[in-house]
Amino acid sequence: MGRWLDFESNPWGQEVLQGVSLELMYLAIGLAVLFVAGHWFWYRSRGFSEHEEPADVQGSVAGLPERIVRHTLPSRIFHWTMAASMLVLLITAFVPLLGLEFAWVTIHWIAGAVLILTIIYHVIHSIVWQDFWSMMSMGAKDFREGLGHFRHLLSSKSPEPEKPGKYPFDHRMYHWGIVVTSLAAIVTGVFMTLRIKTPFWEPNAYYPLVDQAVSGLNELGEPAITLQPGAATGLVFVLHGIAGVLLILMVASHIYFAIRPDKRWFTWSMIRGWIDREHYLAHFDPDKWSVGDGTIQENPPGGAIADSTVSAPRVDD
Amino acid sequence: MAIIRDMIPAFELVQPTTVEDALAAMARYGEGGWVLAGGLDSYDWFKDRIKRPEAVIDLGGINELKGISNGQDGLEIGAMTTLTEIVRHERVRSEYILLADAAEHVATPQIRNQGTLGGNISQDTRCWYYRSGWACYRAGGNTCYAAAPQAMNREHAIMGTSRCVAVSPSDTAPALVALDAKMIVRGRRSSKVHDAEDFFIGPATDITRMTVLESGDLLTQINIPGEWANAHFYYEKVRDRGSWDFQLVSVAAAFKTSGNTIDEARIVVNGVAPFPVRLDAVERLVTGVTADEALATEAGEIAIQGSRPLKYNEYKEPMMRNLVRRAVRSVA
Amino acid sequence: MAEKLIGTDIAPQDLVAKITGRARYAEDFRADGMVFTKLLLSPMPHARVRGVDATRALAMPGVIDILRADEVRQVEGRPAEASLTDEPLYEGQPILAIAAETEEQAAAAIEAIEVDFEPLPFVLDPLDSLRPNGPNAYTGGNRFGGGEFSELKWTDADFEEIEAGRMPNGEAAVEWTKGDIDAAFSESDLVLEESIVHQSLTHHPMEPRSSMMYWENGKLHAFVSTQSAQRTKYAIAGMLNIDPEDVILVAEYCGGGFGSKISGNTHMEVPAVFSRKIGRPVMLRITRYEENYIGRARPGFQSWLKMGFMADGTCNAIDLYIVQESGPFGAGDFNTAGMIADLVYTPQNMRFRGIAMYCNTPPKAAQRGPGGAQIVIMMEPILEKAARELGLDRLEVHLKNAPDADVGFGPRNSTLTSVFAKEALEKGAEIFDWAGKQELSGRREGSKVTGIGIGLSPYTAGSRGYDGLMVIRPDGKLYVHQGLGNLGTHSIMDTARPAAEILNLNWDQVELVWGDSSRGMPRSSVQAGSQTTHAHSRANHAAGMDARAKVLEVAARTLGGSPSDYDMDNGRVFRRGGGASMTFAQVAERAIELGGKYDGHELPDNIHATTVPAANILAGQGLMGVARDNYGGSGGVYTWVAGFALVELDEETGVVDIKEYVGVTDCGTVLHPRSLSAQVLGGSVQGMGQAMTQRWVFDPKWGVPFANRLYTARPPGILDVPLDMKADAVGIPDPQTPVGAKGIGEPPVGAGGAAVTSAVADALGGRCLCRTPLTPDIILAELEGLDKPFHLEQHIG
Amino acid sequence: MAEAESAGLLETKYSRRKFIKSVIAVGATASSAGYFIGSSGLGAQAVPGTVERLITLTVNGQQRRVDVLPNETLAMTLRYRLNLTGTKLGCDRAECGACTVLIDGVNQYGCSMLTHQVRGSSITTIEGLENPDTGELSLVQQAVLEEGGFQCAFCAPGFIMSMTAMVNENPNPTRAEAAHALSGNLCRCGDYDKILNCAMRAAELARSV
Repeated sequence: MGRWLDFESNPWGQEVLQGVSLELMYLAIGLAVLFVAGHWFWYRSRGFSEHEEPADVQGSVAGLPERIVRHTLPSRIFHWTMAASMLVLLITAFVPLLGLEFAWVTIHWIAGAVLILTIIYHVIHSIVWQDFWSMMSMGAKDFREGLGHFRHLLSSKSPEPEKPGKYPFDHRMYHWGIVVTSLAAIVTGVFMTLRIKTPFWEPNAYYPLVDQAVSGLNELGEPAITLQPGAATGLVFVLHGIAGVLLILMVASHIYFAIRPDKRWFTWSMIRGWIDREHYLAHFDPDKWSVGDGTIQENPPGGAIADSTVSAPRVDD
Repeated sequence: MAIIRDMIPAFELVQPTTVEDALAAMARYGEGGWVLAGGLDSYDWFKDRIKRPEAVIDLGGINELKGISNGQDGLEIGAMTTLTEIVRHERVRSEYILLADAAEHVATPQIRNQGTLGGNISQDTRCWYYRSGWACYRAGGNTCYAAAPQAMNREHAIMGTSRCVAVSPSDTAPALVALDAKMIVRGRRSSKVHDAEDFFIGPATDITRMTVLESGDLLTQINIPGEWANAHFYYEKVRDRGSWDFQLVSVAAAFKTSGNTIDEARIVVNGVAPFPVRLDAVERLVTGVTADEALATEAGEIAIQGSRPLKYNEYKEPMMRNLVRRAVRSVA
Repeated sequence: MAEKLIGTDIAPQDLVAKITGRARYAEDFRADGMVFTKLLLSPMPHARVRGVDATRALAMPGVIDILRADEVRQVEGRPAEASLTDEPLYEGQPILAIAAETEEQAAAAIEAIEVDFEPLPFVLDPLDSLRPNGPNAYTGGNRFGGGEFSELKWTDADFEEIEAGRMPNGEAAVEWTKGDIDAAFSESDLVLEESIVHQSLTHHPMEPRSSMMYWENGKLHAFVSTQSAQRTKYAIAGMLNIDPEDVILVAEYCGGGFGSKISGNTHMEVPAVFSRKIGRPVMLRITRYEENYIGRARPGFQSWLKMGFMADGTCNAIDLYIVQESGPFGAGDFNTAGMIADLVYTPQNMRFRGIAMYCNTPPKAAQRGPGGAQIVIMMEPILEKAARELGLDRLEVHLKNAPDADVGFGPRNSTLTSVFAKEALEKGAEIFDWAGKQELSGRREGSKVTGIGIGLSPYTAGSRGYDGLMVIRPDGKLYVHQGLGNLGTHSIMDTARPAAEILNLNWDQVELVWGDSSRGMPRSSVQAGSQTTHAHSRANHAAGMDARAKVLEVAARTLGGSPSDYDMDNGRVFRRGGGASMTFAQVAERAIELGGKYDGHELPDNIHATTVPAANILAGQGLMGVARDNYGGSGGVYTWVAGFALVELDEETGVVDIKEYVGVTDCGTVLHPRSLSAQVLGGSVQGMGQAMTQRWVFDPKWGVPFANRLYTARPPGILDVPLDMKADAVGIPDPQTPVGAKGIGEPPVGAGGAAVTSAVADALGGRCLCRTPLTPDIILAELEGLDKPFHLEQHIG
Repeated sequence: MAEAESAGLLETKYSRRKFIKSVIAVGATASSAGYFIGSSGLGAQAVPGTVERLITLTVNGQQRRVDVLPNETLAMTLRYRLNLTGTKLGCDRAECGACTVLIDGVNQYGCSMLTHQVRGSSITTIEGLENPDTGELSLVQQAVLEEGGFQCAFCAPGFIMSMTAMVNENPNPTRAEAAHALSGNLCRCGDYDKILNCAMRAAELARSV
């Protein structure tokens, strides 16, 4: 344990948790690089095609627009804003630790605030306007679908997996991962920011909820002896550190898969908002992700696109 | 593990006689090496057993780091020159009295006889939370105890803080910034020159250090450019007692004047931030203007804009304001 | 004729040793096989030691043994500090000790000890402990009486009064009244109400309280830094429960104590017990950091004052309430403060209430003028504020309220042997040129404003009933055996002068014997309460008279005739009008031959039991003069000092520069003028430090002090006091003592401090900040109208 | 991004001086690889240039052979190895002056220098002022005797060393100059007035000789 976590003595000489150690960051960076390089060579060794996968059309194209909408404009704006603030957060968190020093604290918590706003927007947007469960559901069949896909990847002998709905299993797993780690980072980050000076509040090292030290008189006026003073703060820093480090891995792998040539068609959908009909049919099961329900689609120049919303009536954002 | 004070832990002592040997020793020990100048700051750390270097590298034997010589147009002061030498140096007194004045306000005669100019500007902060060995941000921890709502922060910072609210304790630092001095820092393979103003870094940049110096860096010389020789200088230090104490607030100012018009000004205050604060806005205000009481008063007001005092150091605002006023007023 | 000794400047006999480095203080002594011990201090303000794991430490190189709290005396029945404890009551309290061959090894061993602490609730500020359901310093409560702890809390209503700046009516521990204050206040032409805070401050004598001890042939050799020698021997014996004659105390020099080393110190028990346990000499070298914890401190006051004045400046009523920060083990300052207030202002109608609150802060002890220094520093500026508001000359108002010899003060209306306070004020005003400086008061020069002020400070200065012991040896010299400590007041030398004058000896015919209990120490006063000069000029006078009588008797029995036929001078006794004579050397030889009372084999029956063993050591060594001070006298013995200060206050920085100071004392006959002025000015300098720079600072969250070194405690340096100060004495002998000399140690502290706080109030145009120390930040905040970040809290900054 | 803490008044100290210690992509691998293999500890060779322990000190004009630890302060060497207990330890932190000694005639705090730093210097302590043969006191000591200086005198050795340095440097000080020269020595008995009398008298004696 000692290698990953830093312990420090509080002013009374008691050993308390302090934060994560630098090694954890180096480990994460190392793992990210190893994962990317490893996947790249593994993928080549399995002979999968280098360039964009051909769209072997099976299902009928009848009634399907040429461009299938995958991400509406609002959700794309959300994604890229969130991505920007996430990148700024990661840079301002880890680049100083790698040696390039600059005034990172303020940028960091401001980016954090932006991230919080985008996530609030996203939660509302996903519940009201998007098919919330298509991303969040994690039932037994979802796992089977994912397992099948995974087994097929490992050895071509295994049977062709069934096609997924709008969000394949690995996407949903990844999304859950991001939700958990970034929420952890945000919650702990807010406590950490509440302890330092900002234009909105004065610094308070003993922020009431985080650190319940013996202070003779606590807020309620009676003597309070809880866990060693300073330990709660240490725990917050550890969680923030772990979440941050995990985000290095997750963001790195996410970006890697996005820029892989064979996935480029998929990545474009987060930029242009749509995928072409062939890839839709090649990779998705229309029953799970039906698009052609006849509702009027917004028509970007050069062809009709079908929005992916299924249930609620479309409301212009 | 219990805590005990006042007993220097064992260390090896290396006494190089050339800068090369010193740099070699510093490289050899890396983080485990400690560079010792006058030692007044270092012994506090050692005796409290908070810093426990594997080896102490004593610069006392390196004569090339000592003494004051004439530079091309200004002065070249070896980092190991004692403060007393500076106070008594004829040319410093005649052309750069600001530096002599600041050096004379350091602590006590005995400390000035032993303390060095290099040591005075690269000493660590004296925040009593940090110097008690508490695991605050500056010590690599996750808390600033001095910024807590009920903390004892009479001698802490009112501006330029980022989590850490400690102040720069150096008396000669503001004078050197006002004189636009250059700090020569030697590494193993490189030698860099820093403007005095950039030599001191704030907690926003690196909360664990007060200056740019890192292990492996050796401050060898401080050059005073000729540009500010014989300027109109003003130095004042406010402290509790007549000797020993660090400043509550101090001001060091250099004015190029014609009559009582200020042609150019460099005004620096210390004791109010984790680094000596150069008052750019005030300098712009007073440049090219005739100094009078009104200008002095306005200069004081502008100097303290943006300050955010803690519970016990609000007095530093009027104190700083009045010191800047007195500096500008001295030209009138 | 023998030279006049009383009233002349004679350098103390120990000065050459002091200025050549030969003087040996406790930490300068060495012994064969000496080892070092280091203390493990509590990191918490209040905790319980659940367990100590010293296995690793004891296995380290050079480590000899560990000493725990159960091996030292634990005082039962009342809160008192033990030298080691398993329930530390302040951060820094010693818990255990480790002995090792070298100090480094001992320190490394201390660090290797794992102590399992259970943190307990703590309190730093007395008002917090008085607050409804506020924390207590002890788990049992915040008061102690009748053998047990109890809890005393004030009500919310009391704290509303306090918040509103008015005097609370919370329950007090001590209360006494004189006359009828309500009636008096209704008649007053002016009533001032103030709440005043005086800080706590550590003694910080120049020499930390190191001590070294070893046992040899069943006797304990103790080398200790102490203010009083003979009484410390008995304190050590009491601590260890051994026969006092088995303690050989060596205390040649003491580097100052100011009340924190009255009879040694609590923690000298550690080397005493440890050296017995391990059978080797043990040196406990106390560092300045440790001195801040165990070195004792003056208790701070939080107080409320109501003072009534008539139009002519007479103070006719005082209502005073003091809450005292008593540390974990208590202190008596607040009681004394009440009596001193009554004495200085003679209000005729007075109510005093006081309460001492336990706090988890370093322990308190008397500090030079305990209670008296604080109360005059707090109240003199209020008296001057009244004078200013009544449009009267402040000196007149001081004079009008100062007592005369017939004063009765305090709850028991105590009386005094002599009071020449007014004479001291008048003489001081003359030297200071108070009248001439009137126009300087409030004068402005740029941002600098001048202020002048007066501080009148009385304190106890004498006691009675101690023994003198001296021997004229066959070398013809008089050896005066002093049981006093050599703490720097020079009283150990000067109190021998009466005996020398009685025997008509020159000073070079007198030898002082002190600093080693095995050389015979008579029953002596403690060197505290400024009583030594009075107590032992009388004791040595009595013993001198005894010696004189015996010299005359020996001469008569040897040369015939009756003792009254003889006289003595210059070391000779001779028949008046010429004729036969003997040298003191011959007298000594003869006394030994005669034996009996002459050479000390028979002793007077009224000397103290503890003088007898000392006399027995010296019996047969020559003619012994030994006697008890039976001169009697009624009423307390108090000395007065009137201090006058001129300060320059810079309104732009809040910095105060003390420019001039004059201190004049009524201390009866002056034995040694230079040492007298050294005490007057030295005490006044300490008062100035108390008024201007020294303080305590605690982090309220962790209960840890930060003014814990000299640099952060900030005692006054040479540049913080005037360049040349003047001291003088009224010089009227005290009628109730043969030599007329009263003590001088403590009164100057209040005078120096009060003169400066009054002068600063004057420079502020009459505004009294009612808080010390008056550091630049507090003054500037007042001038700039900043709102105060504190109200009545202690330990801020 | 405005620096919120100092509300724009102070640009934070941005130093490009040091680019990233290890390039983000490659470096991380190397350091993490290093992580996996475990840091290759440098063989701790014998280190040239560290001090030997047995040294010769020049104290009060005498050569003294003494075994000194590298981390030993001069005050401890004087008090515990050379038994010159005249130099006192009041604070061991350069905050009181009781340990003042002369190093080549300059007054410094004996507690705040390593003995190995003054190997080549001439060290003078209070015991070294009187004439070794005749025992005659120095001028400063005589002046103190005449003026009856000091009370408890724990600070006396330190003050007398500072006075000696002052008189050597400035035999004609004003009283204010003397106070400044002695402002590094603390006296808790507050005997400053008499100490200044001693200093002025010492200067007088030095001028007359």
